[in-house]
Amino acid sequence: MKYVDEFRSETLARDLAATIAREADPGRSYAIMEFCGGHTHAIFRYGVQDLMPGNVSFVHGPGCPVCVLPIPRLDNAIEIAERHKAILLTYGDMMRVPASKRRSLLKAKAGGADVRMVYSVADALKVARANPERQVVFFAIGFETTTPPTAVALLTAEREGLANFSVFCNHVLTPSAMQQILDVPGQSIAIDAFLGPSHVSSVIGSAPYERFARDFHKPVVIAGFEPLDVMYSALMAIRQLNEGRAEVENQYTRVVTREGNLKAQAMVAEVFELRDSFEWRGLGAVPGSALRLRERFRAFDAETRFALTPSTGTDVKGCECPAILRGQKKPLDCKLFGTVCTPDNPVGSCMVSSEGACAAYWSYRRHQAGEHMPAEDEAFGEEAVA
Amino acid sequence: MKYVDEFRSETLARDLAATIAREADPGRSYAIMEFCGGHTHAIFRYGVQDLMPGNVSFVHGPGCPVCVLPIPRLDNAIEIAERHKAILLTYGDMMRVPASKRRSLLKAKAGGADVRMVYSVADALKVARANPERQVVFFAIGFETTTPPTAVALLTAEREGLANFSVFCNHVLTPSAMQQILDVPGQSIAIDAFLGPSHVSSVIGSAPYERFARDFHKPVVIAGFEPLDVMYSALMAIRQLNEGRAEVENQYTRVVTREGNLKAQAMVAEVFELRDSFEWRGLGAVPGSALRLRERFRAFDAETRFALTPSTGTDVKGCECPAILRGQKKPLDCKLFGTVCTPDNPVGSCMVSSEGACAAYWSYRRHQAGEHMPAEDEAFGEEAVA
Amino acid sequence: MARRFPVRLDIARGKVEMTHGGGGRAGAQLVEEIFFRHFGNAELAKAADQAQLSIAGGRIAVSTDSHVVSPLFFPGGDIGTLAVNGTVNDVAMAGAQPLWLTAGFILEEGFPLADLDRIAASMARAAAEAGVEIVTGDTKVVDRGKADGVFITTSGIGVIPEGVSLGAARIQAGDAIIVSGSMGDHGMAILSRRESIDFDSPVESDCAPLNGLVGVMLAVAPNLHALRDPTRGGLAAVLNELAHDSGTGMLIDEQAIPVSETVHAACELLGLDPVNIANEGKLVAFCPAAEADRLVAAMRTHPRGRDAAVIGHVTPGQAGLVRMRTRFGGERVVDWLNGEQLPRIC
Amino acid sequence: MARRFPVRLDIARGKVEMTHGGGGRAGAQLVEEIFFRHFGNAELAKAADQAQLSIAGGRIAVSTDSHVVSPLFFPGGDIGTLAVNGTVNDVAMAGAQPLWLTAGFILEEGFPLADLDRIAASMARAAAEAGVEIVTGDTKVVDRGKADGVFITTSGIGVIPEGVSLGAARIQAGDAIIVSGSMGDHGMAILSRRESIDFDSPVESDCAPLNGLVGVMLAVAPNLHALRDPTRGGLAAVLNELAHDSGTGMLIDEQAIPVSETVHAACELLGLDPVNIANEGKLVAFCPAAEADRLVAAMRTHPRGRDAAVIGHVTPGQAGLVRMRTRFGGERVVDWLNGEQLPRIC
Amino acid sequence: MCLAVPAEVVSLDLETQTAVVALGQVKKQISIALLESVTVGDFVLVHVGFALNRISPEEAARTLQLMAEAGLLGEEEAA
Amino acid sequence: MCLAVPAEVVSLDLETQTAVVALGQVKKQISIALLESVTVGDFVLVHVGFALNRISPEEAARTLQLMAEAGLLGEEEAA
Ligand code: SF4
Ligand code: SF4
Ligand SMILES: [Mg+2]
Ligand SMILES: [Mg+2]
Ligand SMILES: [Mg+2]
Ligand SMILES: [Mg+2]
Ligand SMILES: [Mg+2]
Ligand SMILES: [Mg+2]
Ligand SMILES: [Mg+2]
Ligand SMILES: [Mg+2]
Ligand SMILES: [Mg+2]
Ligand SMILES: [Mg+2]
Repeated sequence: MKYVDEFRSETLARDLAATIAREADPGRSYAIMEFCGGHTHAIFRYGVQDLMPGNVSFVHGPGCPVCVLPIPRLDNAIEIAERHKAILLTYGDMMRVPASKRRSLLKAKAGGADVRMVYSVADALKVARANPERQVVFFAIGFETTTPPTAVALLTAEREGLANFSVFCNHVLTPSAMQQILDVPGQSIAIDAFLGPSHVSSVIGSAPYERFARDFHKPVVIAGFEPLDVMYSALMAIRQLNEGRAEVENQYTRVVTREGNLKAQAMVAEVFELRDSFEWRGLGAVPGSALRLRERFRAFDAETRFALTPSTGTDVKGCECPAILRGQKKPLDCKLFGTVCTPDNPVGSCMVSSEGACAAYWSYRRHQAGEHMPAEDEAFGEEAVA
Repeated sequence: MKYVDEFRSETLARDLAATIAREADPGRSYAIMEFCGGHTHAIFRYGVQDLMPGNVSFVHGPGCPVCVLPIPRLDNAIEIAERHKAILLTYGDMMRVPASKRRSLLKAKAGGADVRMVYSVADALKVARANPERQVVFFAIGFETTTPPTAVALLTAEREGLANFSVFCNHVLTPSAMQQILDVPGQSIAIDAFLGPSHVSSVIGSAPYERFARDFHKPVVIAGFEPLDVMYSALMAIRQLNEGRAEVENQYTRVVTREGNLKAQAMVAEVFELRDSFEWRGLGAVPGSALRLRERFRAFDAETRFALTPSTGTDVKGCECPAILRGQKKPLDCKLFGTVCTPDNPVGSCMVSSEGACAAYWSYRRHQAGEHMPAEDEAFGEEAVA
Repeated sequence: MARRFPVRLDIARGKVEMTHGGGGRAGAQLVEEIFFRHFGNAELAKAADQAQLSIAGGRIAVSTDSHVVSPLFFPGGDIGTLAVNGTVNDVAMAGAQPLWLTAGFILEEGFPLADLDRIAASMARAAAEAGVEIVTGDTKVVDRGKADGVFITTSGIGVIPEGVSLGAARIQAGDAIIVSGSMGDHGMAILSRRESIDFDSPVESDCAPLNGLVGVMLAVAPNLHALRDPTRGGLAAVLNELAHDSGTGMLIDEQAIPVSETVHAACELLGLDPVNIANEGKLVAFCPAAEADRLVAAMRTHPRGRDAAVIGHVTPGQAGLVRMRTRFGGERVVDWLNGEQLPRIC
Repeated sequence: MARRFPVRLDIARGKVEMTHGGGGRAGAQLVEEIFFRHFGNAELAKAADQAQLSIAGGRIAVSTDSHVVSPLFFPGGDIGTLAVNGTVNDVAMAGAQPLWLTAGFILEEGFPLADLDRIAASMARAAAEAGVEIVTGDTKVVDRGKADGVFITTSGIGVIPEGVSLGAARIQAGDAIIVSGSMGDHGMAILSRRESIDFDSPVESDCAPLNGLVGVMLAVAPNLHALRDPTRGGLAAVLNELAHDSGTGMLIDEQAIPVSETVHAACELLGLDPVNIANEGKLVAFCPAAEADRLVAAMRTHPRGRDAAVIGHVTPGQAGLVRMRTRFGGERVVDWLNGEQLPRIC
Repeated sequence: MCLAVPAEVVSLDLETQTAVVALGQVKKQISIALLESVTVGDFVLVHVGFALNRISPEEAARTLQLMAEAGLLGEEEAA
Repeated sequence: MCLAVPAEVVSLDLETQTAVVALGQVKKQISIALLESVTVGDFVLVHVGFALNRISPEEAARTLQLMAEAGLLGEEEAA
């Protein structure tokens, strides 16, 4: 497949690995945060870490849209399906994310709620057209990549007067999250450089990351999602660090420009506006970090259409997702990893999506866990979960 | 079981059979029409005909509520379920009755319509209460026995304000049917005497039949439903005929009085009024032979609630139900009996309910059919049915 | 080695989820912690694609039944007991000793694990009583609204003793027709719990394994001609099938058919006939008339045959026709039940 | 004698009705005019409670699978072909020659008889290809909304040749891991027809019987250690199960796993991995490394094994862990598929 | 359809106009809305879940008596 | 979630703002509402059923070239 296979060449990977090993200064270490879950997935899926010298490590960032959605929002989504009996449509990964009281959309569905997976928000519109007598709600999540399709869907719904359709909007913004990670007052950050989002940047462009490179003096390399992209971007970051530079560089030039997709940006701006603040799992309340529907689309806003109960659900005690999402801990630092928390019974959101650091560790790297894994005869009851 | 077992005594049956054989005049025959399907069923179920002398025969009358409902009414019931998407509730026997174009409620159900059997109209109210968002229609059929329960249900629905409940009323009256059978201008009637309805009479009393005995000079014996009741009533009719009497006699005094159940009659009168005319399968349009809801209950009348399409469906050519229901033919006189028409694939309504003459013949007496039954190698395609 | 399932299934409060059917770890856990736990035997525990079993040469009987009974739990049993006995009995009706069962489960998303656990326990008990092992199985999950709680398909294998040969083809005019006990208990127990019919009564399903009784019968009447369990469609269906398949007629005596007072009363209430009502722990036997009394006497020594009785005989001519001398002294045809009156009793 | 069913089933236009499941004449007619007609064999035609079969003594393999695939008809097959091959293959994975199948049908009221007829025809064709007979069965009908068209549970019985003994317990470090052909075709064919995913592609299910191929394999490698068909959960699930059950580790080479270009592309589109996608006409074999080349060569002579390849080997230690050397040169764990992504593919 | 069975009233709930009736050990709840009065121990004729009428024990006995007498005539004949 | 794949546009329906894209022999209908312009033969990045952007063949070639050059340094090392 064009633009796929050639970016997965084993030969080139071996050569690049040697180059990186040669250029990485053995006298220091390189902690490179891949902001996006997509990068996390590629790193694990292809075993990229294996090809890196010991002093170059990837730190998994908060860029997994499934991982960062806080429990109260998920509780509200369940409420829309259960109490308001709407058809709730969402992208697949959301189904298993733990909500309050060990609930999830999957469990709500098993209990009789009409929750369905869709591949695209375009399918959500189809469901709404096919069920005019039902309330159909699209549970919109994601960064700047999934936001433009939601904007298109809302503009379409408005044009068609699709009165039974609404959106429960949880779209969030990557720059605000990056800001939050870097701007920890009184703490020095253990991250040396960032791999910037690839697909997000294809929409918003590389310009929004320039201030981070400048203000926090951290190199940012906009990196493609294929494993060679990741390796080469890591090399670019290492070179910047070696040279004392801190710039935004764009490795993913085949898709990303400095200004991004202006048409998509315009549609997003037409439909959405900034929220004052939004709660992120792991990062807490982040000012200006999320979008909501503009007044003009109020009729399609599930948050106004349904009376939603404020939820006070919090993460399970012991779950290290917050620290992991900030890059401060690794999955293996969590005592619940692989014991009470597995992809079949995720305790935290990071154990759900293959872009979540814990799930990626579980699926692809858990043999490195060693004594962290429970022995055959240890008993793990549910009481371990608060 | 009290009032059951003692009316099924084999010893007494044998004795009564001997008495009838002795009293029946060998010089004549006795054609006794059992008006009610309940009697038809008892006669076949217990083999009562076997115990009668050759010159005493039972002629099966129109008293099967399932059998007499004309196709257009059934088409409308299907329309309520299919086009108006109501929950249609009905007594079990109705499910297989043939409507136009070889449809039936059972086939409508298989096609996705929400048609459900109920044991009692009281269950229909329960369904209506449990499904407030759906239209719930009770497909009311039957003679004066099932009418009072429908009246109770409508009074209850009115009291409760059960707005989603309605009744598709097809209640019919036995005396009008009897009138129709007797009053065939220019034809002499081959029926010597009637066994009058038992349970109908328990509601309306025996008085309504007095004018038939008088005007048409035919003995009427109100007969219980157990086989001994039928035998003894036949004896009473034979005695009347032997003695040249034509009276209403009441064999079923343990339940039936001359005036009937006055409370039930009052409730029926409160809820229903006479229709000018009603179509019967077999008998055609019979004036004053059916009931409809009074103006006060208009809100609960499915005929006004739903726009129903007049249907022109007619009986299948070759089906002798009309003549059978008038007592002019026997099931074995029908060429379709047992060939294209069986209880699994009924062509006419008489092949459906166990109270229908054809079904009773099929289930209990078809070994007498002899050469009427199709041979193993005859082919019967659907083309035989119009 | 790491445990595959660190967190135990929450059987008390859990529900079947689509995850349990996707071919992943969750499904393996469900199977292990519910089915293996209850059915536990060496062959099953191998968790292989199939059971591998040793068998002596000869003739075997193989049968299958899908069970879709509603409600799932009823007086005298549940879908689990039914699924085991329904197949054990079909194997036993060949005169075979049932040895092994397989079980295929179709689960509806949302089905309570506690109910599934209870059903599996019932199956284990029923299998133990019948002396069979559940040696292999399969589990699927379908979306809510695409099934009705749980459907269970069982298949059974049994070994037919040397010299035993039962079947419709061996039925001949003059044979005595014997039933092992009262008719209609199972079907009536189910009906008593149906939403639109429900009544109170002490009637319980007769659901039970019949292989023990069959063993007793073969011991005294190795020349038995045919056995059939009158399940769906009741006695009437079985007699009609066998009359048709054997090309004989049959005449039975209503008075001789054992029916409990309660089933009789419930039949009156519902307008049904006990000969049309299903049984799950009864059989109908055909044997030479001369052996009938000895056979009935032997059957009565077994708990499942205490009310055994000769109810009629096979007639020449009128092939395929089943007649009954009524309790009232008349005669009538005994037909299959018409229509759909009694769905989902098994 | 009167014909039992004077009016033929209207297969072209008819639908399944509750009547077909009530134990009456209508159900007998459905079974006779659809199932007997297609499956026709002497044993089935007896319409008995069970099949009675002659068998030589020795070891037999018994398996069962319930089939709930959605959609019922898919590129390369339908639920009927799947129901036959799914069980034939599980029997064949014991090295057994499958002889007999049973089939339990659960039909949803309203299901078109024409579709049922088409499915029965598929089953008959698949059974003929596999050389098995469908010797007994069962049919139930449930109300509309209580099933999803049709579910089919098949059970199979096969005879294991003298000296053949396959199973997880025989897998040992050093064994070669072989697959018989490309991975993921069946699951991807199903997914391509799923309402919320649908894409166009030439990918067809590989649904096919494997007993012929197994025969070829046993002829050259009677010392084969284990066979398993990578169905639900795909290659990853099978390797994880067997690694766990045999207490070994496994290491496979991504590059060596045969995957068609189209399945590869579809996986990219959907974010799936071919090792997690179901197959219905492929097997995974474990044999001593020394025999691997000879075995693969023999497999390639059979149409179902043309793309056979060694994909890895069994390792000592790291019991239960399956690792993969990625095409990219790294290494990763190969886990079961997490979650519910691919329900109802079989 | 026209099925009606005699059953004994074993308990009454005048509030809801319902009764529990028994046929042997089979008990079923029915409506008594169509009856003027009914007491526990009465036998009623039950049709589609409603009591249509009470059954008179005296009349039942009288009918059985009449039938027996008529039968006697036949019995002689048969003898 | 963040899955996006490069696919070639094989047909366009400007009326409905949709295109059929191909990954090898796999074809899927997607929305092109987010793109200013697109022509048959373009490669686009497909995400949740929408084309997010076009892929520049020149830039892709350049990136591969850069990577190859960087790899050469390593290859020498490894050699
Ligand atoms: S392993 Fe589970 S509990 Fe621990 S941090 Fe990850 S998601 Fe949270
Ligand atoms: S046998 Fe059938 S077609 Fe003939 S009269 Fe009776 S119902 Fe009509
Ligand atoms: Mg069976
Ligand atoms: Mg059975
Ligand atoms: Mg049976
Ligand atoms: Mg299986
Ligand atoms: Mg359900
Ligand atoms: Mg299997
Ligand atoms: Mg299988
Ligand atoms: Mg298998
Ligand atoms: Mg069966
Ligand atoms: Mg359905």
